[in-house]
Amino acid sequence: MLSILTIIWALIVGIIVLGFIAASAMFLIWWERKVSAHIQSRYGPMRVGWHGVLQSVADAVKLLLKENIIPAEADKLVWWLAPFIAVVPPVMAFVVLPFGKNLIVKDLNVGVLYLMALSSVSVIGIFMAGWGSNNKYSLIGGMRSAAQIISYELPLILSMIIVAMQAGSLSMQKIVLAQAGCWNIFHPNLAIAFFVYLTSATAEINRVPFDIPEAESELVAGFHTEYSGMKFAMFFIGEYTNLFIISAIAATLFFGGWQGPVLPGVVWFLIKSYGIVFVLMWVRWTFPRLRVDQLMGFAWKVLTPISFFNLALTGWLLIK
Amino acid sequence: MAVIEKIPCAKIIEKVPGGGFFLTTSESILKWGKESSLWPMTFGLACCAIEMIATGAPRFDIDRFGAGVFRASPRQCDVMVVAGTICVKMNDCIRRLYAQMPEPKYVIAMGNCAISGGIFYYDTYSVTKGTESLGINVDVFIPGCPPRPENLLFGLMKLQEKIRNEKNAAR
Amino acid sequence: MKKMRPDEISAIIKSKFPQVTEEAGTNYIIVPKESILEVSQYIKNPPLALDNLHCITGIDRKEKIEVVYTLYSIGEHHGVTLKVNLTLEDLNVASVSAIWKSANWLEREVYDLFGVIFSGHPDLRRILNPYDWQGYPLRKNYSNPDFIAKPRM
Amino acid sequence: MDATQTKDMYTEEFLINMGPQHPSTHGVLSLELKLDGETIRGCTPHIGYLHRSMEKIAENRTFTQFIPFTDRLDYVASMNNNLGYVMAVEKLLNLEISERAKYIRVIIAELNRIASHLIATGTFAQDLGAFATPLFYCFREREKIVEIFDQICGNRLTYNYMRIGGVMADLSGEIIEKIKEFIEYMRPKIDDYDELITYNVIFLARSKHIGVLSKEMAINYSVTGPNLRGSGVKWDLRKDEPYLVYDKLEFDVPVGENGDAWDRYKVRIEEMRQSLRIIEQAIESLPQGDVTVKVGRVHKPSVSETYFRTENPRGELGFYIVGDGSVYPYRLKIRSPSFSNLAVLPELVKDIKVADIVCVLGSFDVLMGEIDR
Repeated sequence: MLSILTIIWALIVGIIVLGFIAASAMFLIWWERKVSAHIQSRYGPMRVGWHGVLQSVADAVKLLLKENIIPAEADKLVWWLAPFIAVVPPVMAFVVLPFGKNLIVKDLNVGVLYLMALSSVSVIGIFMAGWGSNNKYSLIGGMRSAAQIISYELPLILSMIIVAMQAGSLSMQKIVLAQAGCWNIFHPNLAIAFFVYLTSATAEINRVPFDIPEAESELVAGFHTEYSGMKFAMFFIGEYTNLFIISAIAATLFFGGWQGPVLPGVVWFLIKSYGIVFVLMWVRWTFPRLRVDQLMGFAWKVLTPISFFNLALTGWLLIK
Repeated sequence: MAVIEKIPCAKIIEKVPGGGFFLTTSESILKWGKESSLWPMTFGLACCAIEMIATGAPRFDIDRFGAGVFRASPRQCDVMVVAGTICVKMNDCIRRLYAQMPEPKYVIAMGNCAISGGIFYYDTYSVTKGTESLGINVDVFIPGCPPRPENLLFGLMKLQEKIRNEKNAAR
Repeated sequence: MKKMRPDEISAIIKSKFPQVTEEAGTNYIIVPKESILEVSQYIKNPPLALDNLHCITGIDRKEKIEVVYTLYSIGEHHGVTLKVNLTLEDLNVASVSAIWKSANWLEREVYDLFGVIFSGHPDLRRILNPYDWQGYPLRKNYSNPDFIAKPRM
Repeated sequence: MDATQTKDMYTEEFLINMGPQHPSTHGVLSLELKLDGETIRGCTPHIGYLHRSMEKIAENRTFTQFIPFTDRLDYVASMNNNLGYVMAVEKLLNLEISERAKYIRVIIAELNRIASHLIATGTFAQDLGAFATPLFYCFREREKIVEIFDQICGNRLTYNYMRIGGVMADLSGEIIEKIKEFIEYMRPKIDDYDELITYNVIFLARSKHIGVLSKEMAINYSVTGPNLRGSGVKWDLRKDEPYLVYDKLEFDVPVGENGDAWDRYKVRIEEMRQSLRIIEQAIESLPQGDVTVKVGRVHKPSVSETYFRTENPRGELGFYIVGDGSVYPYRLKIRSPSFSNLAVLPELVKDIKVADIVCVLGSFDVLMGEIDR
């Protein structure tokens, strides 16, 4: 009896999470188009729904209808699997995101470690897409992506470790609760960690100024050059879910998660997350792109040393 | 490709009471999606390309109609705007780009050159006389040399109208 | 430095190379096709310092093809025009692309449109027309089935 | 194949075709790149995908009938093309135009130069990955100029405004007010670009010391215009061989220091400022009078040849016209600046990264319309 209830409960949670992911990704796509349009002194989508809110729905419907072209020379299995592998890790990351005091799918006691592990998986999807397409642009895109994500993994993980050290736990809820008095961002060493985190996370999800894997002006569309229809849409959904995930993690680790006065926790959590998403969008529509060697140099010569230094500093501050 | 074919088990649903209504509703939703999200290809041939960019730029803003996502890869486009003079050397390239686009796909011939060769019709040895002479069916012709951005927007709306009125067998 | 007039320049070139002549009524210098290389070599360097090969043009005069070199000097602010006359039977002329790099593409263009062969050119292929194009379009006697002549009034 | 080979593993270079349909080839240029990983080992440009045989058409059109075709050469600076062509024909015909027409031509040509440089700036930033925002800002400003042109001659892109013997229509007081407004509007915008693009850290990192074109190489390849000035050669036809009334107007010729992509870009930004100065002065000293001299509809030059060049936004545009005494030109050769500017590209992109070729190409601001003609 209990086990049936558990399964039903798990299903309900799963559907809610998946629904949230779809809604969030569509909202973010629409929002990005609106934000970019207003930055560029345009309006953006206006015709479908109020100020074009249904634009992403229309796009999704259209992409569903599109023919699914499989290149003749493609490595079929790899080509087929790639979008799924790209979209699954961000979905899995929702397991440990604390939306509210009790609003968490499962508060794993190794939550942060789990997130670190997941962030390395999506690169496999991108690389598979680049390889499987049998297209030179895709291949370059995939290679760039692999190199980039592996380089930025290190500062990303180091900056997350600093938070775990401060909180004394790897559990996401405990980290949130540890920030009850003072958000992490107000500690100088953690503020540095936040900037390192945000920079490397931007690189992890291939956004400007680190969007070299899909660099439109160089590689046409990078690793997803050959993808059409729903498969392309899956990369898109994965990308925007990732965008939400890294913002949500930032909100949790550095901005006190769901904590805040008056409003319920989930609202605070969403406000903080979408606030960081907005900053990332702002950056995207302002900056040019770095070159591949500069990008790697930045990771290894700037971010990684800073992170190590920061790690030592935090350790010293904690045992002082 | 008919929109209705995309709905699974259409034949069975039609027989169920109320199924016909369901089918028409879902068909109109699918058509709505198709017409409100026409992504053009980043593909400028000549002068008209500048006007095409100007249509995407702040004053005219083609993105209002959901058609502002200029994709560089033909795999992700819905509409090919042939913007400019087609030259003999470019023929094969245009045919290939058209073939690379996934169905359902549409073509807008923007400007006189893309319609018939326009100003370059006479006395030239290297200009193809229009998009149709390449064997590509054009959905909307927009005359002008170059057409003003308003014309391109009007052409886009005409294309949307065409999609709306599409009979099932048409495409 | 005083800007040199075209007639002064042609006087200098003529005094150095007796084989060159001047086109009647103009200051265009007609160079025999055998000596284009040495004339070019000379005028590229000071005192004339014509370091900028601006343009190479072909003109189909029906019985002959003229190749016109338009040259300017960035430092000295003067210019000169050289002409080489080629008969239709022998459309060979030495390439000056080793002296002025800009000649590379300009000569390819003249080859493409007129069929003038520049011997010694590093990469003499068609440039504007497809590589398998037949004929030389800017010749006056060029014909093409796709060519529709505009009705003249 | 010069590849590093060991016993069981070997690497080889691979060919990649950039274009003719590629977002950053500015039209239909095709580049055949030989890549070693991300590094370019060789580059062969293939042009001619927009070869419309303008020169053949010219032989079958009267001198006036050919003016609209010049619009379609360098289609973002149509007015300057018109100007270059009609001035070449006027030189062939020994025609002197009125003083007012000269001033109007200067004003219009400089406005179009700003419009053209705006597109160059925007697309360059776009090529470096600043997606759409700088490009759309530039188009927003350009739209103001296009509006003025629209009011003058009734078209947004292909103007056909300059005529043999003057210009098509006089500038009314209303238009002059609009131009003055535009100058006031444009000045702060250029400073905005400096903040958004020019001194952006990433932009500097991407474009400094990339594609360095030395003085000697630039002259030897007959590179002209802002690209030549970016290499530090102070050469501007408007100053060095003044035509129209440029000798009566005061302006500076900006030059770069290193000849890299950033310098070429910076020269364009400075030239926009100078153009604004020129327009301001020209409007102040605009004389009264007719804008056209009385000439017939058809022109019959004597048997003669002429070469005339003007300073276009992209470099020196030359027209070589041969008249044979009839109303048609016997031969008309267009010496387009981008053609020579592009020829130098393979020299500059050896051993740099794929991302940089886009940067170098963008900084040269080539336009296929006038390369292929």
